[in-house]
Amino acid sequence: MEIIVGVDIGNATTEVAIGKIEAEQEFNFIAEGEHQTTGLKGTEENIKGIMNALQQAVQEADLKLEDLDLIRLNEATPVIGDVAMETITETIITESTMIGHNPSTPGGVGLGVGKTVMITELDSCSAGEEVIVVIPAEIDFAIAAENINEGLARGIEVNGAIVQKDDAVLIANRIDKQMPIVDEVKFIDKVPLDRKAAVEVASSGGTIQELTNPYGIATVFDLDADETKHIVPVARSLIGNHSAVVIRTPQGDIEEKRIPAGKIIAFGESGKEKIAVDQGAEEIMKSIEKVQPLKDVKGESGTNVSGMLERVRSKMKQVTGQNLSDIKIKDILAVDTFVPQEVKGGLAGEHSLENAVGLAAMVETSQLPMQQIADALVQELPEVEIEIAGVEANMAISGALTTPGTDKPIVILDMGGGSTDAAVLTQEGNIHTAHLSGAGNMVSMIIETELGLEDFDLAERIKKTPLAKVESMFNIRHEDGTVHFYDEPLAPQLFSKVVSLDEGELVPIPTDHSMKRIRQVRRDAKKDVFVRNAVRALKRTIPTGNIRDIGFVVMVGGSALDFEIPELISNELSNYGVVAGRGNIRGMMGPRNAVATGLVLSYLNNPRWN
Amino acid sequence: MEIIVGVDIGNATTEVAIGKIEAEQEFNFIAEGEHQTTGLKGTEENIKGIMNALQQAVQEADLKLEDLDLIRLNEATPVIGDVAMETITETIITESTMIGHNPSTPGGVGLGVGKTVMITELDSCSAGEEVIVVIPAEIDFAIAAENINEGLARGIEVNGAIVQKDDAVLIANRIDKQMPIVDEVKFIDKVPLDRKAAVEVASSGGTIQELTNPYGIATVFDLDADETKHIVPVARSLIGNHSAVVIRTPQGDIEEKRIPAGKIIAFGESGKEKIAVDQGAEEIMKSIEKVQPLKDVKGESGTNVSGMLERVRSKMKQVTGQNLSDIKIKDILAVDTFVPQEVKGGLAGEHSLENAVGLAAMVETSQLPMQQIADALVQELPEVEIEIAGVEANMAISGALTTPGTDKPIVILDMGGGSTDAAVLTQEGNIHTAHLSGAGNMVSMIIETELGLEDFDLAERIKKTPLAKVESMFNIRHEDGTVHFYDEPLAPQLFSKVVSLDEGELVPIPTDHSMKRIRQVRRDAKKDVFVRNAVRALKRTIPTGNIRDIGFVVMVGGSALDFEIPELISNELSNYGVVAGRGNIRGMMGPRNAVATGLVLSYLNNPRWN
Amino acid sequence: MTTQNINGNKPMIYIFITSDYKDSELVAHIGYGIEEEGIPFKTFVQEKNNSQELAYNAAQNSSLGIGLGVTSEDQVVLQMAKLSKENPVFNKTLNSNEQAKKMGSNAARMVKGLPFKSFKSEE
Amino acid sequence: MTTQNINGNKPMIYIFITSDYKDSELVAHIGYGIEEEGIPFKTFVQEKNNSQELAYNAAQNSSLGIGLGVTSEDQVVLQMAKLSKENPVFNKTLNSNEQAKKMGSNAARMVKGLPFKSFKSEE
Ligand SMILES: Nc1ncnc2c1ncn2[C@@H]1O[C@H](COP(=O)(O)OP(=O)(O)O)[C@@H](O)[C@H]1O
Ligand SMILES: Nc1ncnc2c1ncn2[C@@H]1O[C@H](COP(=O)(O)OP(=O)(O)O)[C@@H](O)[C@H]1O
Ligand SMILES: [Mg+2]
Ligand SMILES: [Mg+2]
Repeated sequence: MEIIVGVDIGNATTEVAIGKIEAEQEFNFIAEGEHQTTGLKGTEENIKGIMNALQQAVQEADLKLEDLDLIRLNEATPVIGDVAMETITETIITESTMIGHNPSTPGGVGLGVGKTVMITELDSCSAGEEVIVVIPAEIDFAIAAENINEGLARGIEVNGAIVQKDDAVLIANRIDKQMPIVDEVKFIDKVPLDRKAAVEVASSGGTIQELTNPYGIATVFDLDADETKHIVPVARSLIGNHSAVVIRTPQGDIEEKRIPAGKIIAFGESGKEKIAVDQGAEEIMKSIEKVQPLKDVKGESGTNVSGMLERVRSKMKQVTGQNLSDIKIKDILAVDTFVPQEVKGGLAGEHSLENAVGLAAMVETSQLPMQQIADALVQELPEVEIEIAGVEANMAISGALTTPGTDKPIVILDMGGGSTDAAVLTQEGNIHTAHLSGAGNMVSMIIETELGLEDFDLAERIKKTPLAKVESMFNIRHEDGTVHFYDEPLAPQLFSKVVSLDEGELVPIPTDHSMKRIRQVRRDAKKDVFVRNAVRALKRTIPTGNIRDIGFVVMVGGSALDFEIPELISNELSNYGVVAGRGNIRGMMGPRNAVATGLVLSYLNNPRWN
Repeated sequence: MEIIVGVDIGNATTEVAIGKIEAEQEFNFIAEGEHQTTGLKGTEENIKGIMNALQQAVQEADLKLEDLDLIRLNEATPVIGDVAMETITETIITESTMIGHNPSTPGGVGLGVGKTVMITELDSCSAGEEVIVVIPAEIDFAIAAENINEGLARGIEVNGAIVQKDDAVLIANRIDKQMPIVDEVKFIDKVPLDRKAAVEVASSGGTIQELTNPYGIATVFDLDADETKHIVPVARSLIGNHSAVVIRTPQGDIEEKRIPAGKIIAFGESGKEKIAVDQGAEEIMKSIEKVQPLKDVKGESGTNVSGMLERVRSKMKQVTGQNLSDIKIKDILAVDTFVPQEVKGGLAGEHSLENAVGLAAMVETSQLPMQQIADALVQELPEVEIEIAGVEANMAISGALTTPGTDKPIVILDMGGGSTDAAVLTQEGNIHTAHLSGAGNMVSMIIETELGLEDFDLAERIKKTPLAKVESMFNIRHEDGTVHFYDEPLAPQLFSKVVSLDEGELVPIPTDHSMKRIRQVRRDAKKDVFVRNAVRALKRTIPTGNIRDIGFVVMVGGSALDFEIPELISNELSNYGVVAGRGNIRGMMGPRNAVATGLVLSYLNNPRWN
Repeated sequence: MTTQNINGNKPMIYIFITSDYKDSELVAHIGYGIEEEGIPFKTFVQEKNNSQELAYNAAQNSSLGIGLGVTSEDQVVLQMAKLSKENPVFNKTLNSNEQAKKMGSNAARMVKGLPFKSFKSEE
Repeated sequence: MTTQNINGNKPMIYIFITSDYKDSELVAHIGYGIEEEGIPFKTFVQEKNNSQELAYNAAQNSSLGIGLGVTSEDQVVLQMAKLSKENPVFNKTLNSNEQAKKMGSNAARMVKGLPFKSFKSEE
């Protein structure tokens, strides 16, 4: 045997390493290959991806497929992970009691109080009456301004205006008295008429101060103590606004209500726990902890969550052919997140960030479907010896230890797309493994949800690359503040947009979020999933459960390529005195190729000489 | 008696309210006045400020001083608060093992490894040698580039450069090979020569990935596991950098050390606790809690903290004439904060945010020095009856209850400059008070420290007003993202600066901090002091200690004028079902004039008819 | 081409139109859109030209570097000083005063660095 | 005044100098300061004029709106297109090549929106 090949079939990527035995005791790695895994890992469709990766590798090594002597496949235990998102709160405004959409160009400034009157009815008001005029789209702004001036001349105290079109500044510029004007009120017909209302617009760059204060609203509407208690949620919801309207509708309210999102039942060795998803991630994880180790998880049918739980089971059935009832969900990760939703009962299309729960689940099996793949490979390459080699975790550890500076006791964190897999090699030489749900796909799902993207690929892109803002036709400003100038003008549609930098290409992000916000969402999603799971993984694999009892943590897999994730994890682990960082397989491959490398190395420890 | 005046002498402001009895049962407030308190509250110097405030008020009422019938002074119990800052950590680089100052214009890109060689010694290198050239200020960049090219032509592998002047891009543009170049290295003479070094510069807008990874440094320097453990702090300190240099000096290190900052001793009813200031605010507050209620606090002499503790005692002695030994410190507030400091042993003037502790302390006394002020007032206004009226807390409650929408059970939070004072009126009609250290001055001190301002007035300004960034000669962008255009060009020195908006005036903030950072520091300082103290105050005054047992919280005092503080507090208290907001005395005065108003109202409850 | 920088250096968007649009409602509504966004602007009647030329010239002269050109058949071009004449920001035939107002808003939003209004949802 | 916009619309800082500064080290160092900051620039020899005029014209012509003027006695003015001629950003007599380099850096930093380098600490 001279040319030994390791083939690692991952959920997303198939990797290959080729080693050559030059002489007794002399061995060299001579080439690598990589291709997207074709089909579900563990099924015959994988062959295509394997052949592609092999072709790449033999080409790099200047060999032919027939030159290969031995191909070792990983003894992969399939792990299938999936994610789902459930929105658990909604915000409802009753009786159209407030307008809080914060339009970008309100008019005037100050606080105005009066009775709401349709501008067409201004004639029927008498001198001395305090009014707030309501101006629907049918009324031209110039006519509206004229009408207001006529009313003012007649002695009517017009103190503010609520406008349907984006006309506030136009009207403010044409009336004889300064007053606060809130515009872009889409559902103007829902504004209660003949009611006392307060309109407030802050000065340039500031926030309103009266309508965000319960006692300010109490002053304006002469409320007693009980009525003031009732108005608190309205005041709070307006904090940070530049403008707002509050209307005196005594039963009117803004409420955040929980949306029932079904229950999940976690079965453990010692018992079971039922938990409502709308209790939030913290409660869900607490319940899960009570019944560790998990035996299975079921969901209440008809919810996103239960749909996802059944999906992972079906996918596994596809791979192993097992009965659905024999497929068990062994890990759950719940993360609290936000999703922008339209407020119900809003007068102007107000949006609010509602609570949501992201849930990742994972199934694994002890079945070994690799034999059919090995058989198929034999068909493709009759001249090459094919064998299924050691346990995946052992191969991963062996490969990871080729990272300079590592030694046992060591934990390998394999951070993929659907699951986070961990393996520990203790000082005594024992190996323990754990599979956890929640990985790259969950990070992208959270980014997609929190930014309201409805585009998973875009979320993946935002996850993987730093941001920039297009400041002018010729320059962008990176998220770190540095400026980059272009020789040629950028496309006009990029102007003012936040962009994702993809290998020199600027991909516009079609939302109104600031660069700062998108960056925050990106980093928080990575922390919530991977820093959490790094700690969970270490606690589960290390026999003592004490992170201080290992020396080294090596991160491998696709998500270890991320430009931020390894640092976020090493930051967290610094408190425990561990060395943590992105792997560098064979001092050159970065976090990739650990298992393939391990497969080759493990042969060398036990060679069969021809 | 017809014209009744209430005079409230505060630590910072003296306020006046004038009421007129029109007929039996008919009464009106007719004027207000306000002036900066002259001298320490409770001393005869206060007269000047009182007379000024009275003048304002009588003018507004169209009266003369002689028309006043009765002046009621608050029975003020002096409360004196002060603040101090103590830095408790420092960062030290030993053996010049790294350069992490992150200059704004490094050159080239990538990772370069080699032995450090002075550029003037490049001649003595042989072909095939891997070097990093060191270029001091004496070498013109064009010459340096020539020398590097000559070396490259001779076959020397020049892989990177470390440059003293801001010349990296100039050199990179003139050499024949792309390599990473880090410049602006102030102390170039401290760069160890003849050592293996790694230079890394990230691509545009990105962060370095190799030198922030312990295994990356291990790969570059071929470190074993122990040496890799040792290098972890260096790697961590470089996270987020755009460029960096790491030099192989085996004992070299970056360490964060605690700076001994003395101890404070807290004396309580039940015992005493000694706590080292460098343990941080959380530990200090825990120790204080153990010995509640506090009887006194002493500091170890020679520290900033002890100096401040003695200062408050001396100030009180000035007011009351008591012996220093009879003056007790009754409350402490410690806040964890940061101060930018230069790293010791740095090669390029690196800065780091060191931990610091902000400490506020407060003394109060039961002495009543108001009589001398009353006597002096009698001299000034012989025709007016002067009396010292009720307890300050009672007056504050009475005045605060004129805020629309309030009712008992109610807590008044008086948020001043030196202390936060609270008074509760229970459902049963009982009044309890508490004085806490930590208020407006502490907020400004924290802002000043964290931004490295060394200018308390500027910190006060940053505290009180929203920010904007000067984007061009004609427009600014507010912190809320809105844009404001000017007709006339702005002064050139404002260009690119973050400014504080002071009544239309743009005051430049002379630091390099981003607007986002300054805003964060401002808001965090307000939260750390006032949200903290609001909760402490409520728990101390409410007899049950349970915040849910009161219905209303009214915020008064100068710091209640703040555009953010009342919202931050009401946000926190929303969890407890309380109505909280800025006071609106008599439905028109905002959070001012509570005590003065209460003084007048309390006479009406007990009038003496002539 | 004359430099009509009468107002000194005060930053303004310039709208160049041909004489047939002198009192048009369409041009007035472009102005309303800019006014609502709070940016100053000025309209100038120019010799007959296509809107691309007009917009380009307006952008070069505008101290904000933003210009609009309006000519026959309600064709409006929004241009920025540094772009080439053939590749303006917008080139649109306007169907209504509302669309004209949105075009004005977008011209102002370029100055303010805000996202454009979409032409899709019409009143 | 001729428009020497030979490079089309590529954004650049313009440096206008009088012929006596044609090969001067001072002007070269202004350029080095701009080059280090990564902004393109071009130098043009102009007819005799004071540096305030030169800088003003350079700024009007520069597509970035940033111009420098250098003339006799090492007097250098840094100007922005929208400021009045009498009130430029900087008007300084340079004492050294290092100061010239800083002036160039500051011109570039105006473009990048970064704080200026101080002239206080000299090498
Ligand atoms: N450059 C990158 N930065 C961040 N994440 C990445 C990068 N490349 C791949 N990923 C993520 O890695 C995950 C796939 O990891 P991989 O190890 O290939 O999966 P598996 O182990 O299941 O084959 C996906 O979530 C993908 O988004
Ligand atoms: N507009 C404002 N915004 C924020 N803080 C303010 C404002 N005006 C005054 N302050 C703060 O109020 C404090 C003084 O409060 P005040 O009630 O006058 O003090 P005292 O009760 O001691 O007389 C100072 O810390 C000052 O910075
Ligand atoms: Mg508007
Ligand atoms: Mg540089």
